Amino acid sequence: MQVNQEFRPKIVAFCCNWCSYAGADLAGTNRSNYPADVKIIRVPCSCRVNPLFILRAFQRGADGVIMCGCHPGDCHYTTGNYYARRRMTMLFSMLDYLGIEKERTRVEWVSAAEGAKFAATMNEFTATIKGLGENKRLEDLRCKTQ
Amino acid sequence: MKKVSRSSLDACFAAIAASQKLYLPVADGEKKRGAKYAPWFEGAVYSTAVNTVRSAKDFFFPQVEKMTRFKMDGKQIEVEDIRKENEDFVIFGVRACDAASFAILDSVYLSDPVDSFYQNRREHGLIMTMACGKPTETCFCSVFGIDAAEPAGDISCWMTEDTVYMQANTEKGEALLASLPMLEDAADDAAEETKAAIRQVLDKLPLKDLSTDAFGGDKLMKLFDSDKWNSLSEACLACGTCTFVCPTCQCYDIRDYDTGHGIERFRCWDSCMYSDFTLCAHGNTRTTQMQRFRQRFMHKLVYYPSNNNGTFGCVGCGRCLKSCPISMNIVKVMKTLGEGNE
Amino acid sequence: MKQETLIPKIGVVTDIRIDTPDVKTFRVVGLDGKKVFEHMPGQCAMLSIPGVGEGMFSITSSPTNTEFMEFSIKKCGCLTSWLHMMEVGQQVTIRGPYGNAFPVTTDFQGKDLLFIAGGIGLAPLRSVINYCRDKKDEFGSLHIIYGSRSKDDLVDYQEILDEWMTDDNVRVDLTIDREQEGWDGHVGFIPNFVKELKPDLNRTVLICGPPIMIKFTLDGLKELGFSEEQVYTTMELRMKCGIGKCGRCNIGDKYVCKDGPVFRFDALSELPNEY
Amino acid sequence: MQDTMMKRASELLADGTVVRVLGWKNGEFVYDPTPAVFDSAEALAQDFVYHDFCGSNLSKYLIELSRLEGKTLVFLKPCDSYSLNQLLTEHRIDREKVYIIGIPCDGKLDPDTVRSSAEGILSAVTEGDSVQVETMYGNVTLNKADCLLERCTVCKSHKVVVFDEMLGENGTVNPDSNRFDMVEKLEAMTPEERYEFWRGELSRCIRCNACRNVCPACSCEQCVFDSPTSGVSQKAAADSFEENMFHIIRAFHVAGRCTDCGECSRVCPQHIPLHLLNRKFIKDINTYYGEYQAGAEAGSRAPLVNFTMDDCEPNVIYKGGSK
Repeated sequence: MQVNQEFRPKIVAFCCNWCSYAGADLAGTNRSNYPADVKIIRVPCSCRVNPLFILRAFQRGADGVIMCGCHPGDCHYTTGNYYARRRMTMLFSMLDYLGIEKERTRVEWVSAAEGAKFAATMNEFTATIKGLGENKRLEDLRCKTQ
Repeated sequence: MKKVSRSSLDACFAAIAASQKLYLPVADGEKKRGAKYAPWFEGAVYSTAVNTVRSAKDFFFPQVEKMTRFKMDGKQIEVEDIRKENEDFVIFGVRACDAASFAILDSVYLSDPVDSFYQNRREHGLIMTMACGKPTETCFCSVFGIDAAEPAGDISCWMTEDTVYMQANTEKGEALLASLPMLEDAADDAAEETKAAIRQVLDKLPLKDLSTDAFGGDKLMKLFDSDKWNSLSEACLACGTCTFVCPTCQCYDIRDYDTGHGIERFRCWDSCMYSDFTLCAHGNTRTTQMQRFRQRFMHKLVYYPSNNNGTFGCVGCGRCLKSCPISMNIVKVMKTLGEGNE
Repeated sequence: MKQETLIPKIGVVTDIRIDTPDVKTFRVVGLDGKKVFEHMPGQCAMLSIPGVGEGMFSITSSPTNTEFMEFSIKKCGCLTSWLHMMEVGQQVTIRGPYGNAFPVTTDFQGKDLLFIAGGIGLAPLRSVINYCRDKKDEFGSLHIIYGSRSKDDLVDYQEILDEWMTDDNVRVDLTIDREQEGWDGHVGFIPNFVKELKPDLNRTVLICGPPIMIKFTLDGLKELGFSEEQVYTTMELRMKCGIGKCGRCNIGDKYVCKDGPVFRFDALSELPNEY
Repeated sequence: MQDTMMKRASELLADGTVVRVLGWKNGEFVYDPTPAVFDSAEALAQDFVYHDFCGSNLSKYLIELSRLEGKTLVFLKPCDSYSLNQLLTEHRIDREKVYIIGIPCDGKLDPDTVRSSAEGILSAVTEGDSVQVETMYGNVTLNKADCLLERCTVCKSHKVVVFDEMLGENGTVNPDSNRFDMVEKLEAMTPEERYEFWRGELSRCIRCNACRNVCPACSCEQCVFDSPTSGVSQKAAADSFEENMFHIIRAFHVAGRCTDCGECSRVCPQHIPLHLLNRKFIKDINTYYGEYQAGAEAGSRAPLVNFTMDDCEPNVIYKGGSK
C-alpha cells in the first residue's frame, strides 16, 4: 500500500507548437530542470485549446492544467492567442466561481527562446499544485484507480 | 391498524433508520419549492408536499446504474460481475400514484427474463405509502383506477392533524410495524374519516373526468395515424423532462465508459424524446420530433395496455403537467385525441 | 445471485472470412472452444467490444452446426468498423440468443421454401437455408433468389457455388444490379427478377434485404398471387437490451428484439409503418 | 391586450402579410399555455391567449418557422426580442420571413412560485399589483412581485429591440437592474462555500436537457453532448464531474451570446438557478471587455469571437480579494 508517500501531482501543459513547445525543447537542451510530473500536450496554437480539453484533463486525473502559448502579438497565426486569452480568462473565472481552486489553472506566454522561463514556470506551478494537493473538486471518481 | 402521534413520528423514523436505510420526502431546492426523497437524518422534516419532483422509481430503477466491468488486455476481455446484494431499505411517504407505478415497472422488469438489478432492489425495498391529504389540481390518478385515499404498498399510512395511522398490507410491513414500540393499536376503521375527507376532495379534482375511452391496444392504428399529433408536438422542445420525472417511464440506454483502467458498462435512463433514441448506423426510424413525441404517448396509452391486459402506462401523478417547459402533457394529449374518438 | 442476461459471456473469434469488400464472416466460439449457446434459425445475438459498442447481429450459421457460430457483418458504423479490424484470436462479448426464429419446426415443416435476399440480407437467411439443407426430409425444395450490387458484393458466393448450386434440392438464381465483366448471369433488380422468374405460388417466402427492396418485392409477389400470410421477413432496429425492456426497437406494440425479428407480413401490415 | 393582439393578427392574416401566427395557446389550467402556431382567424379566436403566465420565449421556434414558405407573425416580449436579435446576428433566422409585433411586458408569473403558496390552483387573475388565486382549498391573494419569474424580478429591459410594429408603448432599458447581486454575493464567498453552493444546486440536475433545448442561444443542429463520437455523450449525469462539465460547457458555449432571457432557469424541473452561471459570464465580460448586451443590436460582434491587443491577462482573476 502507498502510505505516506510524497504527493506527486499530475500536471498537464498544453503547449503551442510554435513557441512554448519549442521553449520546452530549449529547456531540455539547456539542461534546465523541471519536474517530470508535467505532461506536455502539443497543440497547433493556444487557440486550439477548447475549454473541454481543460475539463477533460481534470476528469482524467490532472491536478493542475497550464496552457502556454506565444506572447500576445507573436502568434504564428497572427491572432490565435488573443482569442485564447479571452477564452481562458472566462473559463478560469468560471471554475473559480464554481469553487474550484483557481490556482490549479494558469496561462503563461512562453516564447521559443524562453527555455529558462518555461522551466521556472513549471517548477513554480508544480510547487503550487503540490501545495494544493490532490484535485478533489473536479475529479471523476470513475477514473480513479482503486 | 396502528397509530402514532405526529409528535412521535420522528422517533418512529429514528427507530426504523436504526436498523436500515430510511428515505422520506423533504423540502428541496431554491426557496424550498420542491421536494425530494432523502435519507433520513436527525432533524429531517417530513415534507407533506403532494409529490416529489422526481418519482420514487429512482429507488428501484436509478438514473445511472453500473452493470459490468470489463478488463481489456490485448485481445483478451475479462468480464467482472459487480452486482452486489442490496441492503434493506424503507421508503416513507410514497403517494398512491407512485405506489401504482411499481406494478407497471414490475410488469416490464420482472417479466421473463427478469432484470436482476431491478429485482434485487425491489426485494430489499419496503414501501410505506401515504394517503394524499391535499391532492392538487394536476392529480388525476383516479382516472386510472387508483384510489389516493387507499394507497397500496407494504404499509399504508393516513395522516390527520395530530395522528398518523399505519396499516400493514404485507408480511414484510407487518414485521416492520411490530418492531416499532412507539406504535399504539388503533381500531381498524380509525382512518375511515380521513379517507372520506380525501375522497371528498378527490371528487372535486378538475381532471377527475378525463376519459380513457379513446385509448387502449385496440385503437392502435387509428391513434397512430391521427393528424392531431402534428399540432400537439409542434412546440415540443425534445427535452427529456417528462420522461425523467415520470414514475412509469422505463426506457434505458446501455453505455460504455472508458475509465482509463477498464471499461465500465452502465445503464442510464433514456428518453424516446431524444433524437438518438432510435439512431442506427443505417439511419433513424423516427426522424421527426412528431414521431418521437407520438411514441411516448402511444407507449403509455396504447402499446403498454396492448401488452398488459389494458392497464395504462400512466398513473396520473401530474408531474409532467408541472414540469414540461412548454406545458404540453399527457392530459392535453388525451383530451385532444379523445375528442370525437370515444 | 441470479443469472443476468445483460451480463455477457466471452466469445473468441477463431476465423475471419472476407466475403465482399465490406462484409466479413466471423466464426465465434466460447472460451472452452464450444458453441456459446444454442439457437434457432433467425435468432440474433448481441456482440460487443467493450468501450466501442454493442450491437444485435443475426446468427448466420445453422443451428445444425455443432461446433461454432458465424456472423456475417457488413461494415457500416462504429462497432462494425471495429469488428472488421479484428484479427483471429480477438475476444468479443456475446449474449443471446434473442428474438423469435423462423417457424422451421412448425409452419415451415414440409413446405417448399422461396428465399429472396438482397445484399447482406442473405445473412439471416443463410442460417435457415443450411438448416433446411441439413434436415432435408422435413422440408420440400428450396428456391433461392439472391441479388447484390455487383458480383463482388455477393455474400457467401463461394458457398453458393460450391454447396448450394450443387445441391439437387436447391435452385439458385443470382442477379446483380449492373452489367459487369466476368458475369454472365442475370442483370437487374430483385423485384423485377422475381416477377420474371414467376416462382411457384405454393412456396412459403422468406425475404430479407434493404427496406426498399423488400417493399417492391412484396408488391411484386402480391401481383404474382402470393398472399401476405405466405411471406416472412426479418427486421432490424436500434437495440440496446435485446430483451424487450429498454424500449426503443418497437414497431407499434411489438418489440423487434423480443416479438421479432421474424415477422409474417400479415402481422406486420397491422402495425404502424415506423421501420 | 389579448384581444388587441388577436385582432391585429387576424388582420395581418387576412391581408396576406403573414401566413401563420406564432403565439400561445390556451392550456388545461390558467397557468399552462403552450407555444403554438395558428393559421387562421378561427384558430386564433378558439385558442389564442396572452396573459401573465405566457412566459415562454418564442424566438427559438422561428429558426424552423422562418424556413417555411411565407412570413410568420410573432409576438415578442422585450426579453424575447433580444434573443431574436441575437439569432439574427448569427444568421439563424431570415428577418424577411418574420413579422414581429412587439408587446410590452411588466413581468411574467412563475406557476411554481404561485403554487408554493397556493396549492390546487383553479384560476389566477392579476389585478394591479396582486394576483387573485382561486384554489381547491380556498381563495388566496398574492403579491404579484412575489410570484414573478426570477428574470422578471431583476428585469434588465422593458424595451423591445426589434419589431415591425409595437402594440402599446415601448419601454426602456432598466439601468438599475440588480441582476448581478446574487453573482456578487457568490463571488464574495470563499471557494469552499461556493463549491458547496454549486454542488448543492448542480447535484439536483437530472440531465433532462430542458435548459439546453429551450435556450435560444443553443441553436446548434447537433449538440456536442449528443455526438456519439465526441466522447462526452452522456445522457445521464453519471457523477459530479459530469454535472459540472455539462453546465460549465453549456454556459461557456453561450457566453457572450446569452441575452439573459432566463429561460433555462424557468424550465428547470429541479429549479437550479442556471442563470447564475450565464450572468457570471456576462458580468465578467462587462468587467474585462467592456459593457456588452447580447442581442441589444443585430450584427454586433460577440466578445468571445473578438479581442483587443490590450486585453487583460488571464491572471486578472487571481487578483483582488476573493474575486
